[in-house]
Formats: sequence, C-alpha cells, structure tokens
Amino acid sequence: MELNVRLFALYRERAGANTISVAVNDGATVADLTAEVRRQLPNLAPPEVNIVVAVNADYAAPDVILKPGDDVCLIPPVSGG
Amino acid sequence: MELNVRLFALYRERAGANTISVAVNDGATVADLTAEVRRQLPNLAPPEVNIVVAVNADYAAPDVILKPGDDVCLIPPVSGG
Amino acid sequence: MIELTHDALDPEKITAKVYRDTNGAVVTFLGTTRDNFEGKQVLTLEYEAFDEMAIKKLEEVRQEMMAEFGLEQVAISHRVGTVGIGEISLVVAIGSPHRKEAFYACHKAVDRIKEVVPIWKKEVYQDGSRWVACEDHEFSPAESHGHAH
Amino acid sequence: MIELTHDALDPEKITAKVYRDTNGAVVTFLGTTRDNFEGKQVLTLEYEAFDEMAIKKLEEVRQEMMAEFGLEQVAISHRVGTVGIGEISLVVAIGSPHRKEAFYACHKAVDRIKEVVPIWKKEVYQDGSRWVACEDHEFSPAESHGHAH
Repeated sequence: MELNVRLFALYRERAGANTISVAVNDGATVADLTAEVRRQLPNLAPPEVNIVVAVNADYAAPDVILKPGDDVCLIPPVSGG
Repeated sequence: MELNVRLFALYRERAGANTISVAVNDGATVADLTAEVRRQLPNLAPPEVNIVVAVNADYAAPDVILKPGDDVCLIPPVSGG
Repeated sequence: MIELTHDALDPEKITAKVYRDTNGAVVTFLGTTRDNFEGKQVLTLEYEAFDEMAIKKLEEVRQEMMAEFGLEQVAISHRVGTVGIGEISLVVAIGSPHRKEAFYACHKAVDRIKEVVPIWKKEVYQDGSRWVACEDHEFSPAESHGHAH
Repeated sequence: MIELTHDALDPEKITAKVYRDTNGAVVTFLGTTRDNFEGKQVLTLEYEAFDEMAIKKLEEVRQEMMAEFGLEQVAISHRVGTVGIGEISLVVAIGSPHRKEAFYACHKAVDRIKEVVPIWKKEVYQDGSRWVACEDHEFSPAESHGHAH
C-alpha cells in the first residue's frame, strides 16, 4: 500500500516537502515504515536517532500495524514550551 | 529596668493591649523576659508554647541580653501568605 | 522587589518586574483567601503585620532564594489589612533562565515566608473569628491558643 | 482549559480561569523566549505544531496532572507561529486548595509538555536558524540533526 506520510519542522525542511508517499507491504508495521523512509530519505535522521511516528494523531509503537488511510506523521524531537 | 513590650495579633487581643510594660533586672535575657511575661499574663500562651521574642525587629534567642531602649516584641505563631 | 501594602495586589504588575529577555521561565505563586475553614464559611480575612520586621524578613527570604538558586529576579508582595474572599494576599514571582530553579525557589520562598515573616491572618466568620496559627495546622477554633513552630 | 493559538498569550486571562474561592494557591508558569543561545543572539522564534495531536496531548497532560495531584483547575495555553524575544510562548496555570500540589503539578506539566507535545521551536539568528532539539540539551547548531528522547 501507498501511505501519505506528513512531515513537520526539521523533517519537513530536510525532505523539502510537507508530505512524502511511502510504499509498504500490506500488514507493514511502523518499524517497516521507518525502515522504508530511511531508504528513501537517508539524510532525514542519522542512524542512531529513532524516527518517532504518530498514527492518527497519537504516538505509535514500532510493532503497530498500518492500515490504508491511516494518518501517518513523522515527529522530530519536540521542543515546545 | 522597665521594657515596653509590643504585642501583635493573638497576643495583643489576649492581653487587651498593644504594649505592656515589663520590669526585669539589668542584664536580663530574653528568657528572663518571657518568664516575667508569663507571670504577668498567665493566659497569654499555654506553658507548652514557646513565646517567641523579636528584639529590634529580629528574632532573638533566649540567651540574648536585653538593653534599655530595645524594641521588644512578642511574636505569636505567624500565619502570613 | 519587596512590598507590604494595604492595596489590592496586581499580579501582572508584580510579575512584570521579573521579566528579562535573558530569562526563559517565570514562575508565579498567588496566595488567595479561601472561603472556608473545616466547612465553616469564612466571610473575610484580616492580615496584621509587624511592618518593619516583616519587610526585613521578606527581603531576607528574597536574598536567600537568590543566593541558593543563583537567581536575579525575585519579587514578593504581601497584602495586609482586610482581604476579601478569593482575593490575593501574597504574590511571589521568580524570573530565571531555566524553569527548575524558578519552581524550586518560588515554592521554597512561600514556605519560608509562612515560617518566618511576622504576619498574622484572622479568619472572620458569621459567629466569631480565629487567628490562624499556621497553615495546614490542625487547629480547633475552640482551643484558639498560640502554637510554637 | 487548553489553547493552541497564534495570538499573544494573556497570562492574566489564562490564570483567571483557575481562580476559585475554595482555592488557596495559584501557581503559574510562563515560558518566555530567550534572546540568546550559547552566546548567539536570537532574533525571533518560530513555533510549529502538529495541531490536532498537540491539542490532544496538551489535554492528556492536563488530565494526567488533575488525576495525579487531585486537582480541578489546570489551564494550558501554547502559542505557535512567530514569537518575538521576551514574549510568552507557554502558560500553565494551576489552582489548588493547597500550594504543594499546585507547585508539583505545574512543574510536572511543563516537563511533560516539553516531552510529549508535538510542537517545534526554531531559533532565528542573523546568519541562519536552528530547530531546537530539546530544551537544555547540549546541541551544536553545526550538527543540527534530530535527537531521540
């Protein structure tokens, strides 16, 4: 399936796009997605940095299974306040 | 010597006066003063309650020696804030 | 940065004293008068102070906090006289580059003020009144006597 | 009691939400934008948020604090967009019968907001800009990359 993945802040600027399209297998997990994102955009985050994912506006663990139509967002290290 | 002792809040109301005159020996300490105050005003504070004294607008330990003209105040338990 | 006043306290004005462009955190405590004591309705509060000493002790608390937490902006205002329910009796405002020091200093400042500053609070009820011995102290109005700290 | 806004924050208005006659303490945190980062002059800040999730997470933090500290009045407002130096980016206001809970809850709320709420801050300098990774983190603008929490 093809997922529209939204990017914010640092990731948006690094990718030069608000949204990227990422193809993953049906039944793919969040971990599969971030692996694919790293292949597409090797400079998005260094290997030692965990890419945090939100699915449908909440943090999603690596083993969460993605469904078509999920709102998937990559969350750079937050710095609000 | 004769000291004018100022009272506040609870002590002022219990004594029915802003100021009381207390006679102590020359060289008397703060402890001597509070002992004399308890004789004059046995209902000012129960025996288990320490009467706190300020001399010249600062807390004074029981062994501080009083001098004529000192500004002596009795400080009930504080409750500001 | 120290104030003892009969006038209503303006928290915004007091907080404004501790703003600096080099600071990232401002922590403010407002002490407000509660409408009840052990279920009894409080109508109003009367604050009495030993003025000269209260100002001196407030300044001491301020200096202590600045030294202990490495701060430069600490403002304290305490109201005296009659204070209506829900009104502000105490404002402590701390400005700091970082929040941790500001929180710790503000909390400790309030604790110290309640311990050492010669100010007394009387709760006035429909059927009487009571000098508050010290905050959070289990104190029955019936045995309204002094209490050592 | 939760707000995410492009408008300037009014601390007095936000604090007013947590006043109650049954409360004796109001603790307020104001996060203000600092004018420097490691000696470098910051001209302005840009806050970006993942709006829907940020509001959800702010409300979660609010509910957590209310449950953990037995509170009823917790107000949180976060500003987004361009924020000038010395302006307020975050207000957390807590009303409580007693001060201890108010101080603890306010401090913890700010810590949690900085950990979990998807909001990002960019410092703009004369000669560039930098996404702040996380507060108090030793972070060199040169190696401006993401950093896991």
